[in-house]
Amino acid sequence: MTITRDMLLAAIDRVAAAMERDFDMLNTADGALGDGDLGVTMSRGMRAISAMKDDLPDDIGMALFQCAQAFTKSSGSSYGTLMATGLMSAAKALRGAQSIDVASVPDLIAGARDKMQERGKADLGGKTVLDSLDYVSRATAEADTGDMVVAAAQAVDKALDDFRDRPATVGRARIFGEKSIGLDDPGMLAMRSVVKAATGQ
Amino acid sequence: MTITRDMLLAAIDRVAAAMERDFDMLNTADGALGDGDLGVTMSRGMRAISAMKDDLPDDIGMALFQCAQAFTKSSGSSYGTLMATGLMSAAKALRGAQSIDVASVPDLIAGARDKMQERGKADLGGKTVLDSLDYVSRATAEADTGDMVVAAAQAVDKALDDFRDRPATVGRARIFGEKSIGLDDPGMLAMRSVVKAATGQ
Amino acid sequence: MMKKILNNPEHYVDEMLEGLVAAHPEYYRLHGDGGKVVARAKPGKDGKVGIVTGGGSGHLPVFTGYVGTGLLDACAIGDVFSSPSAEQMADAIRVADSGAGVLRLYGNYGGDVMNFDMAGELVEFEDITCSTVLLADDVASAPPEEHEKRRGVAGMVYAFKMAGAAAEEGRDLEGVTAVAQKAADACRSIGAALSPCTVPQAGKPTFEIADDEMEMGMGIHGEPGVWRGKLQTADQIAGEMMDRLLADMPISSGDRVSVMVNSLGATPPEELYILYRTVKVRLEEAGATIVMPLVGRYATSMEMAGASFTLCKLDEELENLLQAPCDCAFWRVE
Amino acid sequence: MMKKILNNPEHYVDEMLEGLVAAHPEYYRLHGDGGKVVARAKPGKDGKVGIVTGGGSGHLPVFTGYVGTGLLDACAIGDVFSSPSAEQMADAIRVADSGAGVLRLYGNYGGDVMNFDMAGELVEFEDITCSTVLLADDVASAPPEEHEKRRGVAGMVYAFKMAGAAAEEGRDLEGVTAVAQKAADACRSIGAALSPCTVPQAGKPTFEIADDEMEMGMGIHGEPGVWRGKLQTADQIAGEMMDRLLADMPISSGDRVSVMVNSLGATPPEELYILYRTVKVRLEEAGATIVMPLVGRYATSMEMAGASFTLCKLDEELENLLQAPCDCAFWRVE
Ligand SMILES: Nc1ncnc2c1ncn2[C@@H]1O[C@H](COP(=O)(O)OP(=O)(O)O)[C@@H](O)[C@H]1O
Ligand SMILES: Nc1ncnc2c1ncn2[C@@H]1O[C@H](COP(=O)(O)OP(=O)(O)O)[C@@H](O)[C@H]1O
Ligand SMILES: [Mg+2]
Ligand SMILES: [Mg+2]
Ligand SMILES: [Mg+2]
Ligand SMILES: [Mg+2]
Repeated sequence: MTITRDMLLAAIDRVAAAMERDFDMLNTADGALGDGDLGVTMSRGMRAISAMKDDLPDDIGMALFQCAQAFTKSSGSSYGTLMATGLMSAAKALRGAQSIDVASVPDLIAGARDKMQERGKADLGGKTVLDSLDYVSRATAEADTGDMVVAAAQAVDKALDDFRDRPATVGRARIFGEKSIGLDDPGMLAMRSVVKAATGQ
Repeated sequence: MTITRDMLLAAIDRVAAAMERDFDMLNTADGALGDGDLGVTMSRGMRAISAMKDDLPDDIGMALFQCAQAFTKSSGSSYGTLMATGLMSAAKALRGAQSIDVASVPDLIAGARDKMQERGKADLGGKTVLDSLDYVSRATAEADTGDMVVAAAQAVDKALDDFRDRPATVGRARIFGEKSIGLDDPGMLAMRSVVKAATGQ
Repeated sequence: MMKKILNNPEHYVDEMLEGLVAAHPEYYRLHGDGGKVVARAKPGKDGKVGIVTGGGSGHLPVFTGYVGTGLLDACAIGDVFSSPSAEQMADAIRVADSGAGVLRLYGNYGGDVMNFDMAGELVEFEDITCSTVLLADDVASAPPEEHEKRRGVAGMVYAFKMAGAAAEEGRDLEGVTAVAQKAADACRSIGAALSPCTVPQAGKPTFEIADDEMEMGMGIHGEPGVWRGKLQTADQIAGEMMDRLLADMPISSGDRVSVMVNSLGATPPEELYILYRTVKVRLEEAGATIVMPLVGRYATSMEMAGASFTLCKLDEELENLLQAPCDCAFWRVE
Repeated sequence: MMKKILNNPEHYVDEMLEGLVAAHPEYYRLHGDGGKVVARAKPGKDGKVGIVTGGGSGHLPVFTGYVGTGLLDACAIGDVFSSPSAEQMADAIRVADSGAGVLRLYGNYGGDVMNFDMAGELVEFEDITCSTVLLADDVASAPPEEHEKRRGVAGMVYAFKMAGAAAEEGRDLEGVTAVAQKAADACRSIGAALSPCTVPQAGKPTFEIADDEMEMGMGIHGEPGVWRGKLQTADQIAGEMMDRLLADMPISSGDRVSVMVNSLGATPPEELYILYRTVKVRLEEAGATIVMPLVGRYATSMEMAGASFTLCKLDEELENLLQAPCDCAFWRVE
């Protein structure tokens, strides 16, 4: 099973639409534990990607590289930079490819997670987007290729459930300390929206 | 009839005591139409004069000159400078004298009024200490020397009554405009206390 | 209410001066026993005309801060928003005099005028010749017909600079006084206040204003302005301030003008720069060339929020004096 | 609530930069299409090591203001209290490079670190060599054992100055980086906040605090400090701040130290000078000689009230670099 360029473009459309839909939800969630700009960051980034969608090269690696740049250009917020970092990591692995082998997805996600971890200098378990990606990469690795889509969607939910009652220790949310207990991490919420939209769930 | 040096020293004691007594009253009155420091200005000035009282020269002119200096040194507020200006005017007129001829009092006060008017560049009728002095100089000029003391005391009251319902047009009180109607000018209140204490009323 | 960092409010000014002189001994020294006269640490050349100013505290860098080379020689400082005494002013004049006479250059406030006049009489006996120039640049404080009644505000910084440069050049008292008068006549200012400051000894704000209000033309001690109303946008505020200044002192094509966009205290430079955009457009529309714009905190009221604009119309002489070197802890021109 | 002078909050930073560059074209110019990179109007000598910084707006003169001779070459500016994008930082690095490499010198904030790292990767492809020094001088933000987690505050002004002077002298990237690191290591800061500021786009104060309260150790964006309690006197506040700084970086007899007494915005210079008295006494008690004390607004949070102290322990090299000439619209050393 492979993910084609067209499938990728369709996924971009779905994620972009989800980010418009979740604009307020993400801003509000980030407002409770940070500066309230996560909806702005995500919608800006996805709008920039949508705008250049038709001109994306056939080389999937190059295409993802340009998607990464859309994020580095449109925002200085942490999440945009982390998204760009993750996309760049996948871009490097896919340079020259015209499609993505589904079997490589768990590794691509794990690779993105690792690069993002390096970028953000934060440990796993800190209640961030890294934990969502970690859950997704493991769940997809354990699933059959046919079930990966469902496994990924379940993983982003499970990550939220597992971390909800733990305190944030990373990023702006860190300064809220114990007050962050019971509140979802905005970055994990955003990744849930991204994963579900990308996988069409 | 003459005012001797001893009479002058006794008057200084009475005025100094009155200024302690009226400290809050004058600050409050000035607080309503200005910066609330008139009690401070008057008590500081009179304390400075009291402190050097025993060393005042016999020459009444010189003595009044030193009293004037006590005011220029102890305060930068308008009233202190006006007091100093009035005292200096009398000091010049009395240079070399050992006592004051009561008959000259209306002219001494008129002279002080004029110098203070020059100093403050304000017209008579502006609801200030100048109006009090104007009333006193005229009332004493019209009175027999024996009645001057009573005439002076009545004049400072009458000045307050006549101006109470007019707006202030001079000094900080000016910015209160119409709101100053009905309120006594703090400088006129201070002059009433000074005149009544000086004349022992 | 704005919060203040202080000890005993009665000592606010003395402690401020103590710290000022301790931090900048190369610029300032206290003179006399009252402790409220600041003089240059390095006195001017012998035979230089002295320039003194004075006024209430709470306006740093005005007044004290501008004691320095190419600026003022001495300053008498009063309590917050209160005139210094005539004796202090006389002391400032004495220390500023090196035989060539002393210009008294200060803002048009009743108490200050009385005291500087009195101080002049005090030093007359000591054969010190004094001249006087009053700043009366606040267009909101009286109509043009009564311009001599106007209050003095930030325009005095231009007058300090230009007169200071003229004195440094070696001009005589008459010449320095003429420059100061020309500079004072060339300046027009207006302010807009957003929130008050607190006078330490009074312990309460200088005025009350609603959370969504501003006051156009308010004086630096909270003197009433020309209107109070809803807080406007930066462009509207700047536009009206420029309208009022240009109505009072028309600018024609080819004029050379310096402009000061001054924070009254709390308003940050970010917002001054937002205002400056409009100032520049309006002056350039009028055909003027802007010379050495001053954007910052030049004349303040402690932590008052708001801004003032000052236009200073230049001729060749004033422009050269503006650009001459000067040096104090708050302002340096090379 | 503090009132602000602005138009559309979304345009606050763009309009601020427009005004800054319009007012000071001799110092600053906008670079690139994003409009949020400021570079020196007169670029440094060819072959000079470039120094860039970056960070959120709202801290003038930090960061943008310190672009100038003997200071920084370029700065990437984000929205108020938000990191600039990695692309803007890359642009700042590009314009600062004249072949000798570029030092990234900025405060330790998560977003800024990620973006500057990313920017470094972007310019790596263009053969620009970068080095990094992070300021982490706020002693209230983490204990000494975790000093690398500390936030960067006003100490960065010393690092800008010293690294800038080293680059101006012609040292190479390694040399300039070493100086910056030494300066960063020599600085300790702490702040005390009295009232918040308002982020234009958020439209509400960064934190709430009662009328009679202060917070010791609060960060410049309102990050929690070490305690919140009744507003203390100036002497108490200064005493505790000095205690905390000296506990973190002991000063011994004979040490030479520069000290910055910095207003967070609204607090007027009058009050900084009141604080400075205690700073001076404490340093002199410890036997230190104070070199070039800086009292004023060097690193702010718009109209936040409060003050910060920074101690910078000097060796001969740092002292010479501190006193070397520099020039920008906000600071000039001769
Ligand atoms: N250092 C980090 N490492 C991993 N994830 C991080 C880090 N910092 C922030 N995040 C994630 O990013 C989210 C916040 O993103 P964003 O709103 O863009 O941050 P900011 O506006 O503070 O720059 C957090 O909820 C968290 O999931
Ligand atoms: N220019 C003036 N001419 C005459 N009297 C004046 C003048 N200015 C003030 N006064 C008088 O002084 C009083 C206020 O004195 P004071 O409180 O010392 O003034 P301030 O504190 O404003 O300097 C007024 O009530 C008025 O009587
Ligand atoms: Mg955010
Ligand atoms: Mg953000
Ligand atoms: Mg008064
Ligand atoms: Mg007074």
